[in-house]
Amino acid sequence: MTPVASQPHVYADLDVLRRTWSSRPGLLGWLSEINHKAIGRRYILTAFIFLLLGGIEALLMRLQLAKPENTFLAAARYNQIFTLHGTTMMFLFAVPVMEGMGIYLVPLMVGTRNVAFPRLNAFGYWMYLAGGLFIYGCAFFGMIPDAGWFAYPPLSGPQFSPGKGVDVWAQMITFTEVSALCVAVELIVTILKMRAPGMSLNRMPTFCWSMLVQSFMIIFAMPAVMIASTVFLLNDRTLGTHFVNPAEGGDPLLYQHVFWFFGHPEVYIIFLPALGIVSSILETHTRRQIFGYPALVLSLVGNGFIAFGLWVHHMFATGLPQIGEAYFTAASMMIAITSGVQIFCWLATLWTGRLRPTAAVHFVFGFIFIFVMGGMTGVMLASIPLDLQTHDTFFVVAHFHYVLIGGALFPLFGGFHYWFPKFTGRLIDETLGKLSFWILFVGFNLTFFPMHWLGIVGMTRRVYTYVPGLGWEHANLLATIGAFVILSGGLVFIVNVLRSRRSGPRAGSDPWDASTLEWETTSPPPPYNFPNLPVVPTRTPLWTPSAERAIVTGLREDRREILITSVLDAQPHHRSVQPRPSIWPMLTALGFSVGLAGSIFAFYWYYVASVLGMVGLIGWFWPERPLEVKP
Amino acid sequence: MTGRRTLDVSGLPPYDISNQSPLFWGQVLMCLIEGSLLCMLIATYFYLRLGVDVWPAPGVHLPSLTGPTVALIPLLASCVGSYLASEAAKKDSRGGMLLGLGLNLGLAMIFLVLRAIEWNSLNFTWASDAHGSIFWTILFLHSYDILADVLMTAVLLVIVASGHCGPRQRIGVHVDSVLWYFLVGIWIPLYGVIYWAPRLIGGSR
Amino acid sequence: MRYVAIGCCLLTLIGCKRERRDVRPSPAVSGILGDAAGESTLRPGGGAATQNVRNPYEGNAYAISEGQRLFNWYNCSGCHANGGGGIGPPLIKKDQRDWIYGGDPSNIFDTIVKGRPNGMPMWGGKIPEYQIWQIVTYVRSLNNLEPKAATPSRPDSLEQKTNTILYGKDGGSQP
Amino acid sequence: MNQSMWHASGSNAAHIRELAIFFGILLGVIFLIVVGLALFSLRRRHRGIEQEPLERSHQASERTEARLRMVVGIATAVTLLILFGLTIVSVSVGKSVSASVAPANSLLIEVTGTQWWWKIRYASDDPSRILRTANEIHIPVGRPITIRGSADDVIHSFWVPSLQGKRDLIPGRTTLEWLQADRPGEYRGQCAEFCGLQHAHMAFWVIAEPPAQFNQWMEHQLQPAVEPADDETKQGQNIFLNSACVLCHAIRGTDAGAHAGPDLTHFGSRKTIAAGTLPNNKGNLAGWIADPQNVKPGTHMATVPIQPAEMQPLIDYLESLK
Repeated sequence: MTPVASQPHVYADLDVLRRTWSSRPGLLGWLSEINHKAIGRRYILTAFIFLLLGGIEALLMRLQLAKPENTFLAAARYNQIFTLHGTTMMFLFAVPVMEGMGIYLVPLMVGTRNVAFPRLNAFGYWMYLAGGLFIYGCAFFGMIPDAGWFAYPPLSGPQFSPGKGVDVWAQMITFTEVSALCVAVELIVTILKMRAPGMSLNRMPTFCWSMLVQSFMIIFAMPAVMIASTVFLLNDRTLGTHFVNPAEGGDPLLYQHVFWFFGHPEVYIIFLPALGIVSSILETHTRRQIFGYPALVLSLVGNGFIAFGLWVHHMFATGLPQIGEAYFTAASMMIAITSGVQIFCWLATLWTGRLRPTAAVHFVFGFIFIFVMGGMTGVMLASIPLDLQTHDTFFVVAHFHYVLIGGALFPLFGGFHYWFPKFTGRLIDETLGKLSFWILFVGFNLTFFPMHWLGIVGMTRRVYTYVPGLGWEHANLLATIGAFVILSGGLVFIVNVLRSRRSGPRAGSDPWDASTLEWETTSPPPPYNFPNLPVVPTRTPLWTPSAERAIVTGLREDRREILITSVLDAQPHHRSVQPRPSIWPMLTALGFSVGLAGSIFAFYWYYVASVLGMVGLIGWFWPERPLEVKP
Repeated sequence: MTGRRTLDVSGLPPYDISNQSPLFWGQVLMCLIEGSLLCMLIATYFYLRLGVDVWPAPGVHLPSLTGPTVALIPLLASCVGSYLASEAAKKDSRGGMLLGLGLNLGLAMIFLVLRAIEWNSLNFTWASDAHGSIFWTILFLHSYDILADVLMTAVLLVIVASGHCGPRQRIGVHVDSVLWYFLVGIWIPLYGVIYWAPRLIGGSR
Repeated sequence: MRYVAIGCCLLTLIGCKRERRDVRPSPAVSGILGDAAGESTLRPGGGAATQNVRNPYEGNAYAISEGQRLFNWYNCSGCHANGGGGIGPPLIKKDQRDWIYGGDPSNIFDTIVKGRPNGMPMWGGKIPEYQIWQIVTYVRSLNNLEPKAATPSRPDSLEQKTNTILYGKDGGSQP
Repeated sequence: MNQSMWHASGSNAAHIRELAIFFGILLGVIFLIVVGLALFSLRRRHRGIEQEPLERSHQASERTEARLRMVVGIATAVTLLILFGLTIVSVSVGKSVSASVAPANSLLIEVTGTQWWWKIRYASDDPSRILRTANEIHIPVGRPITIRGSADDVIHSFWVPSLQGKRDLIPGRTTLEWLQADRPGEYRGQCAEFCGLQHAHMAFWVIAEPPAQFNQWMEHQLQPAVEPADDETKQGQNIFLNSACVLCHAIRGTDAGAHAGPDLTHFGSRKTIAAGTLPNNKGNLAGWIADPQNVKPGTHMATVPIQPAEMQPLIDYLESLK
């Protein structure tokens, strides 16, 4: 794809460009890495390690529940494990992995050289890593949270959760939320201000749209959880405040309101990027422009808004006023419309496209099957009478695993098979890919479909065991078997990835004949992404004849210069110089981490955090000579 | 592939100190985050207030009005300083930036001193009851933000004074002023809530 | 490097000590009192015999919260309020010299088991021994004689409204 | 032994069950249609949609697009209508089962959740007719019951699937719901909100009886505990009164009057011990008293040092409290 340099003064001098944008060598260079592709890769890999940990925890739980009155795990241990499982999957896997995809792909898709704030990006990753290490490190010291992943007070309060476990949990939230907010700011500014010339908002790939909406949701949702976990819970536990203490004018329900005001959007924060992934895969593999682009984008935005209006459906059983409940039922049902529109658009695309049945497409079909079923049970849960019966039972467990695994994990795996050539430069083995899909699909339904029934026949969630004779034995055993099928499917996937990375056939820059910009550059992309930034004439640039496509010249190659464009129609506005790699983001994150970790023991550690963080920031922003590589 | 049509951007300015620069957008988003945080706290304040008949509980002295009200004056005035600084940054006048930053810093200091005095006059802590908790949380968070921004301004002042005032520093000054406007602006509703709400909707004492 | 390793081990020990939840009475807590209720080898006034007895729950967060629950269940709060004192003397001492019969775990244990003149009943043989130790741990935690990291900032239960100002003052340093 | 919304035995549960079936069938059909369409799209040719050579234009002909727009539009409209209908149905059922319409003549029972058992209190204007018991609720068939719920320590959730949906019990608040059994039976309930170590073993029984039988039970329960008949049980009573038991438990008619633990006045008449953990018989009772932490790890029931010789009289006495 790189233009032949017939007129050297027009086209980029690749050696200089490479020298300008490449990272420092060695360990120091690794620690001060700020390239969005490297950071994105780190996010994805770290998240996958946590996925494995969460999966192991899930298997342990299934083993315990395989038969009634099982003694494989003690009550205390089981509570710790399901708390860790939920926390890991929500905060340490699902959100970060989607952010990783965004960080890696968005700059490529909008045709720029890096994210808007590379150092903030690095900082965000280090905070996320620190948070993960923090909670799992404390586990070795016996400080394991055991109040569930939403830690309702008073159970999680100072009196009923002695020890430090819940404090660790609450502070770990702070780590991951800081990182999530950093990424959100990154992506919003990258998407709004750094799109390639000509890529007006209505020419933006749906994946970028989904990341944009998701980032805005993060910005409005995450502060809420920080308030719930840090201000309410942690301060109540360590400083003796009374936000959720009924004896002193507080209210346990306050915590639930604030937490779910975050907690429900959280689901869509995980799920919107997946929708973007599905659209990308379908557009490429049906070889037609996705049907109903405006409808898709509008329903994405609609999802974003509605998601903030229905948190109360997590609290129907607390007995709130009738009228409010009616409203929240209606709102919860409304979300089905925006989701429905997207499904319809994809179906239309499928009907009129020429489908290439790759592994990625298999995962998309799995997504449609599982997610639609999850949506149906979701509609049931939106109805208050049904919710009062199924709330806090395994029916709900089944529902949100259908929505989250079906709605997020399957598209994610599809996305892996789809972008694998871009990530690694090699094609992934289709046969193994399809095999892993079928095993995962069967295993998933084997595990979670019986749980619907378990909920209906009265099995409550979060029980470490159950008495025999209630007719729960068979379904539980089935689910446990299914869990191991899922495990084997995961193993096949891992093997496939490792094998293909080493020995897969070379993929060109565009193995799929895809439509979006990330396929224009070589795979894996060079540190500067594009020799010349592209100019975007249509919504599917790579499907427009290259004669009609122009490229950008005149950006200096001897320093990290990028092009800033206008928000709506991406007119070039000015050039801007990006900072060099720096160790300071890592050091700043380290300082904050030490302070925050200490803060669960004594308040003054917050001051330590502030001072260390301030020092770090000063080093971070201290003026430096802009990099000038002599040609 | 040779002779592709090209779009030459070498004519565009190499930097831009205005609301078009990415850093400005980043700062605005940071303010948005902080804003939604504080709005959530205001909501919490009223939620807790609805839970009781008398707010704050009998025996708790209402937070005094005069101190905070007086403190508003230097706070609002300090915005002039940041305004001067950002204008100077756009015009690239080093003297102007020093003046503006200095003015802002001085007034902000006065404000912080007044707040410190106020803290010691309160007869309840965050551990007294729910009112104390939310009151102190709002007060502490805002003071913390102010303090952080004051430190940042001081650092900028040092940097500019030490002779670096390239584009990046000047954008920094501009963006810093944006953050300051936000912190001052958000304090007005917070002030209204934590000092006037107990008097207006505090219930019969 | 070696020191780091050693440090980690120490931390682990401390952490585990604080976090351990032995729900069943540990063998360490039986046998000071004879099984037959009442007659104890302890002498009034925390005699020498108890000096070698150490609190098995020292610094254990779970024991502290259990002790707090029992403090209300067994109605210690009836006389001692929530440590502020009422009919009985306050258990939150302004000054550690105010302990009438000594503030060591063995002394407090002794006081609960044998009772004291002027109203403190004899609980030995009524309250099981391990629970007495849990109450001892809680009472000491009220005076910050237990590690801060193991002590909750305040109780959450409805039936008692504690003097939270006092907790707050020594709980969190003034922001 | 059933604990399932499927075996609905009360009017409310029955309504909810019908609603569930309605939702289930309707949504199931929609699910099949959607998935069917997805799979059907794998066929190369579709009637009314001509397959253009997409490789060049990468989009369908304007005619096809228009057709699709219409279909998708209609589908969305239909979705909207269905959801609207579902909302109406669900809200109307919701009104009929909600606490706000608890019938006037209903019997008021106060349920207090505490780690990890249930305090039951039959309210009455006449103080002498207020009844405290635990973990077992007897109700008259055909009469509406109002449950007024609260909690002592953490949040619990009161749930008898066969009779009514769940309602959280929240410290510092009281929540209401009403239920009614239409046929006699024993219905199992369980705490539905995670409440700590023994959340799994926090069950209870609702026993619906014909009104006559219920009144008889009520009268009996209002009596103080039976006096020990033989000296075996007499000895057991002494053991009870002189050990740690009395610190937590009450037996009306004796000096035992503490309410930290369940009221044992008519302990012998209950189905289960330890909140539905074990069937109530002498063997289980002995095991429970000797080592509660073995039966229910973390339970607040104290491990009381009881001499082996004392155990038999003690359990004889307790089981004699019919």
